[in-house]
Amino acid sequence: MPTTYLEAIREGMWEEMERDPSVFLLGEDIGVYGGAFKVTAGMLDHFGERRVVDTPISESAIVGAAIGASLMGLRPVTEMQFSDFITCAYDQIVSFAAKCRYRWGAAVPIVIRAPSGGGIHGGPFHSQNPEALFTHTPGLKVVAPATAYDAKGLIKSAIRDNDPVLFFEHKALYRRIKEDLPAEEYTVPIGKAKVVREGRDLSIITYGAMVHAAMEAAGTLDSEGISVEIVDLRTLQPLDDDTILASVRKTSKVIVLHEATLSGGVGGEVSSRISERAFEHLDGPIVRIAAPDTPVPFSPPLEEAFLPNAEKIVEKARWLARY
Amino acid sequence: MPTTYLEAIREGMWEEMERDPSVFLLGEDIGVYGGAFKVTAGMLDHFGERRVVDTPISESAIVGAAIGASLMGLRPVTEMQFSDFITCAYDQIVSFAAKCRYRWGAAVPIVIRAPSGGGIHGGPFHSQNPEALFTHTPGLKVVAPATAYDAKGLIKSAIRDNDPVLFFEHKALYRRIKEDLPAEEYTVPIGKAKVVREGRDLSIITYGAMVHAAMEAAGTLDSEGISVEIVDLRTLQPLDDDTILASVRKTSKVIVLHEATLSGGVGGEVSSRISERAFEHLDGPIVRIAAPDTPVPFSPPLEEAFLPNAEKIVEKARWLARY
Amino acid sequence: MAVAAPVRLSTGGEADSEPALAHRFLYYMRLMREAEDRIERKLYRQGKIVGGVYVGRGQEAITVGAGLVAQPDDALFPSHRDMALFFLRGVHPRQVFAQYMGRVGGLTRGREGNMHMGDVKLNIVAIISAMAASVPVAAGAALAFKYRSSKNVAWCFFGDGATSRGDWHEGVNFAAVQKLPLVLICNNNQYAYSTPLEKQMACANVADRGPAYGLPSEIVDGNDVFAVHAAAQRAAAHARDGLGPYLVECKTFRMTGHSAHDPADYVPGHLWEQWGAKDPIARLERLMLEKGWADRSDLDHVESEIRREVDEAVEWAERSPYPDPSELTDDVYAPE
Amino acid sequence: MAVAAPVRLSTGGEADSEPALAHRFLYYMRLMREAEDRIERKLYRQGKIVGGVYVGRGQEAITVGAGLVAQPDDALFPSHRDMALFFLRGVHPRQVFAQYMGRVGGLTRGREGNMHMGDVKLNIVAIISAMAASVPVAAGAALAFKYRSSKNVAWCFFGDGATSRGDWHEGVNFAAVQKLPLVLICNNNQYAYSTPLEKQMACANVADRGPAYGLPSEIVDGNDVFAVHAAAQRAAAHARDGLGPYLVECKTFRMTGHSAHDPADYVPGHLWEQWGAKDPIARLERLMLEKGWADRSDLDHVESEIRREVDEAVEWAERSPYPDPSELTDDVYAPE
Ligand SMILES: Cc1ncc(C[n+]2csc(CCOP(=O)(O)OP(=O)(O)O)c2C)c(N)n1
Ligand SMILES: Cc1ncc(C[n+]2csc(CCOP(=O)(O)OP(=O)(O)O)c2C)c(N)n1
Ligand SMILES: [Mg+2]
Ligand SMILES: [Mg+2]
Repeated sequence: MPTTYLEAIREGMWEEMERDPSVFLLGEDIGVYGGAFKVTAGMLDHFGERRVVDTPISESAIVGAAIGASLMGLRPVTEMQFSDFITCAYDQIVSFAAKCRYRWGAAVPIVIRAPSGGGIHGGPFHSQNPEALFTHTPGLKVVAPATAYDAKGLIKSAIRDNDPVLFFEHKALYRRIKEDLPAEEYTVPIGKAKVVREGRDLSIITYGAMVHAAMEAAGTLDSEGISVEIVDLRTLQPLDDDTILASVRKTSKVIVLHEATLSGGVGGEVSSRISERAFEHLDGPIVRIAAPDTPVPFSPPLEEAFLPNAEKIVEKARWLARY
Repeated sequence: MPTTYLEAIREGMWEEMERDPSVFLLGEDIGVYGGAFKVTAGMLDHFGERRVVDTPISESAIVGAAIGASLMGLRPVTEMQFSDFITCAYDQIVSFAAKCRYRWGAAVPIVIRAPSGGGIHGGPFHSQNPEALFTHTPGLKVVAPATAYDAKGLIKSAIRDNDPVLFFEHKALYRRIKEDLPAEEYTVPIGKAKVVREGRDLSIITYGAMVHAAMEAAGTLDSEGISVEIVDLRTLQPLDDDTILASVRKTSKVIVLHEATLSGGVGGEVSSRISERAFEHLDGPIVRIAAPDTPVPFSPPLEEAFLPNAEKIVEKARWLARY
Repeated sequence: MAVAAPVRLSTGGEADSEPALAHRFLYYMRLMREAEDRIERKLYRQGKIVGGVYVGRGQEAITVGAGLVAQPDDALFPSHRDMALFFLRGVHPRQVFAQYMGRVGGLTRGREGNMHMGDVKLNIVAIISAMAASVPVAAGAALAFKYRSSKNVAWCFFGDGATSRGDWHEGVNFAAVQKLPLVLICNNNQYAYSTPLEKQMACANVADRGPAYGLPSEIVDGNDVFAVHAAAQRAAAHARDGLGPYLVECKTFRMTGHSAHDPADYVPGHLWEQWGAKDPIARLERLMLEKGWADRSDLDHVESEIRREVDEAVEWAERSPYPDPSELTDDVYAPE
Repeated sequence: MAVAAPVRLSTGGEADSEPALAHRFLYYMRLMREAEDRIERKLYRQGKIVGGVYVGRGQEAITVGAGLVAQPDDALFPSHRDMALFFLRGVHPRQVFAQYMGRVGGLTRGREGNMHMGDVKLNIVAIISAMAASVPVAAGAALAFKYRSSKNVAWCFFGDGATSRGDWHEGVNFAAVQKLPLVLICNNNQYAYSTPLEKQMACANVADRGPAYGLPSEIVDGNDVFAVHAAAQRAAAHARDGLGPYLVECKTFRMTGHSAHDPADYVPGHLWEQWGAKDPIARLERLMLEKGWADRSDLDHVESEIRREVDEAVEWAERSPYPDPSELTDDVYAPE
């Protein structure tokens, strides 16, 4: 039976909670209701109120309390109901959680789960991809899985990690993506990208839902004789420079792709690392594909125009391949 | 009599308040005390409590109240006591202020002044340069003046601007930088960079306090026969692509420099725009110089090692010039 | 007795006769109920609504009772369950349906959805999703009124759950310190999504929070539109007199799931019955019949008029075009 | 009567005899006063201190009175005016001076400055600058205690101004709902930087905020160390019994500028006199003399002993090296 992306996250948390009594959950409506997206469905029944804690509408308190509990040796996993509300907890994340280790040697092993991404007609506040709001803050790790396998393996690694980890899970993948997962236990390491498609002519470096758009585009391009390599970053901080640069050295042409808006996005960081360290290998401009610099619009035709998709990728890739 | 950078900001606000009765100030300890850095000194006496409003310790309420007042037609200028506390108002800025116009056509003409930057041994929470936390949010304008002239001209433009403007003023420049300002009124346009030094061999694209470090480095390099052009971005969102690209096309070699930490910084955005649009003109890798990815350390030897300076710039520039 | 012609624009505040007031209450409460029912129970299920749907079923007395106290120039900050505030200010149901369908005819031209709408000219400020973010913003609007020495008031509507947020605290505290003309209307419907009150706060009433800010607060039956109206008048008078903010807690119940996709299994069954019996519209109608302010046919007439108005509005909205993708990147910044 | 040998480590909570307690109070209050005086009035002016300096002059009774109630495994969340908490837990004055001088010998090895220090092994959590950010974090520590069914308590110290922040509200509310063992110690010194209380809050007392969270709160004379100690015992007992958080408001006055560079001209002159006369150390000493728990020479001896201890600690700190720049990028993340 294939496991959905959503179930994979639940399974990963479930296993870690069985394994380690210091792991517990904290968030709004995660108990009886099982979470706005039902990611934690059934966990209250199984683990009880002590380990599945429903909170008031207080994102800052949720993250703050997680920090405090972690400083006392627990491993809290928090849920933001939508990633869009993570900005309400921003100071606790970037000022408190991120800096404790450097400042006074204190570990803050917390996980912040943040359901993100568009394509569900959620409008400006239920569709954002806020990962780049966190990749400028040293001390944070930022993860964004694209597959059920990685979602499970990365949530487990995140829970075991000794630093604060932001876990951006893409809502549009929750029930759309599924695969058979190994029966035996596994984890996926934080900080390691993965070449999910080998190719010769150009590299698409991406993550999250856009991995699937890139795969679709690569299929089309393949039939046109353009061989595309796809790197799924999986972790956005710290970036896996080795995997990125190896792919660029191999193909010499790069598209950096994300669903989040263009300016100030993760793509800029990836692009600039490439131009800094693989300049001699480049046979064309580093192209970024991303959403335009606007809030996420609500109405379907606007949202469709807003989101990157296979078609838009194919078009740019053709141009770059010809370059 | 030369005017300091700090006085220039005060003068700019003062003039705008004289000119436009809808302009007023809002912040902690800005009244009787004149602000933690005395930027608003004397303004309470002159303009009265109605227009210089001391607030509780509530950054989110300060920005929120500014938004509300602006929606009713006023033009509030808020002060964050240190830019480090701007993260406490993050949701109001990126979710409320930034998106009103796009969502429902409402103008939010507010200014958020944020004293930022290191070099004063302020440690992790009194030294940060948080501008890149805001350049990923469409709808915000972000300004960071390097000179007294620009500080005055830009604060005036920010106050007149019909969108939310974040004004990052560098603490280390407050009293260190001064110049004679024109007697007559002037403004500096938001969105326009400035070539502050012409050169042939390489371009340093930078802003804020680092403009002065770049100038110092350029002097040294000049004596070695390396001619450096310096672009002061002045506005970080929206970026002035034309000025950036013109300089790159001219020199073919680029250093992007900022005091903020490297990863996820504004430099990545600038670098990737260059590699995307001026690839054919590049004769070497786009080099970024920035603080390393750590919190800002407190102790002087650590902070000195942390901050970019002329010496570090010279070294990289020599390497790039030889490339 | 004939129904007074539906007055779309509230003239606010003036001393209406009780029967006339009752008719206005009824009109707006029924219009809200009918519009929301149509959205939640029909159009949503037909797949004609874009995105999520939050309704104020059972809470109409709060929106209308307080809303009708507001002066035309007062600033309104509706919550996500206050649709009638838009009608009171003259927004046409057409625009509301178009909003929910993502059409150009909606108040946000398709940029935003459902109750996330506002109108600059009507002084209605659109909420953002983050609960309670409007509270400091409403305080700022109130500051602007004080700044200009106008007698206007900012009206901020929110739920019980929103009071847990830091923004609620900061906004109320700031307004209290500055004695700003801010009226705080809490719909305490005893749930925030699936979270019952006792998991939201450890005090018995939202009104118990007033003293923490030195501000007067009172509790009213939120299903009694006259009671809400009277409390709102006290609140507005206090605020207009320069005495600072005033908190009205309206006890009510959310007679739906959190949103259209939520069956609300977590709500104990007897609560539906208990609160269903207290429906504010049925209650108002009973009162009107009892007092002889209306007879059954008057009430039926209001209902059928509103139904026709809504039918027409839905049709209009369905004909409203979707926004053109060429508009996608407009209006992020002011035109140069 | 001989002075009891200074006991560095608080054993906490046990029923000390009043005279013995008085001696312990005195020792820690004097040590804090002397260390802070040395920093603010001497080393800072000599340019030997790196960064800003915030002291708790006049507030020592709060830190020590409450701090001595804490059990060794309780978690402490000091504010920026609670230096004695570190001494109570066994941090050596040497480490504190080294901290202020940016040396490796400081608790943060030069990464952080002044009171921004903590110690994982001693369960003292370092504040961040943002006022009140520690409140939800302390609630989380309390949650961990409840989670483990331990009888420990989290002690959160903060000023009057900090209570305006959203984090204060969210943290207290969360702790109250969850009935967490959290003791909230407010030093109400009537100013936040230059901002007097009436511009910070519209209620008369910070304790007036307790009912908003359904939690007991009391007001004590913050310059009476015995009164603070007794209130803290009530608070801790309440929290340890699983009854939830408890708020103690200690009325006091900040007998300095906000920081060493602030002349505090905004404070009306008579307040200095009025509160100077209530100095908690002088008051404790008077009591000890009156009660015959000590004579003048005992007190002088404490003072001179502490002065010697501080002299030595300063010397040690000055010999402590600065951190090596090669350490700059260490410890951002856990070692692999
Ligand atoms: C900061 C924030 N966190 C979470 C949510 C998700 N959410 C939307 S409405 C809601 C419940 C609101 O409850 P309440 O304030 O009582 O209003 P009600 O829906 O009951 O009218 C939640 C948790 C949100 N909108 N904002
Ligand atoms: C969020 C935030 N805003 C502003 C500041 C700057 N600041 C530092 S201490 C202080 C005053 C704090 O007052 P209070 O909480 O009463 O503590 P006290 O200093 O009086 O002990 C301010 C405004 C800060 N540290 N944090
Ligand atoms: Mg509710
Ligand atoms: Mg204070």
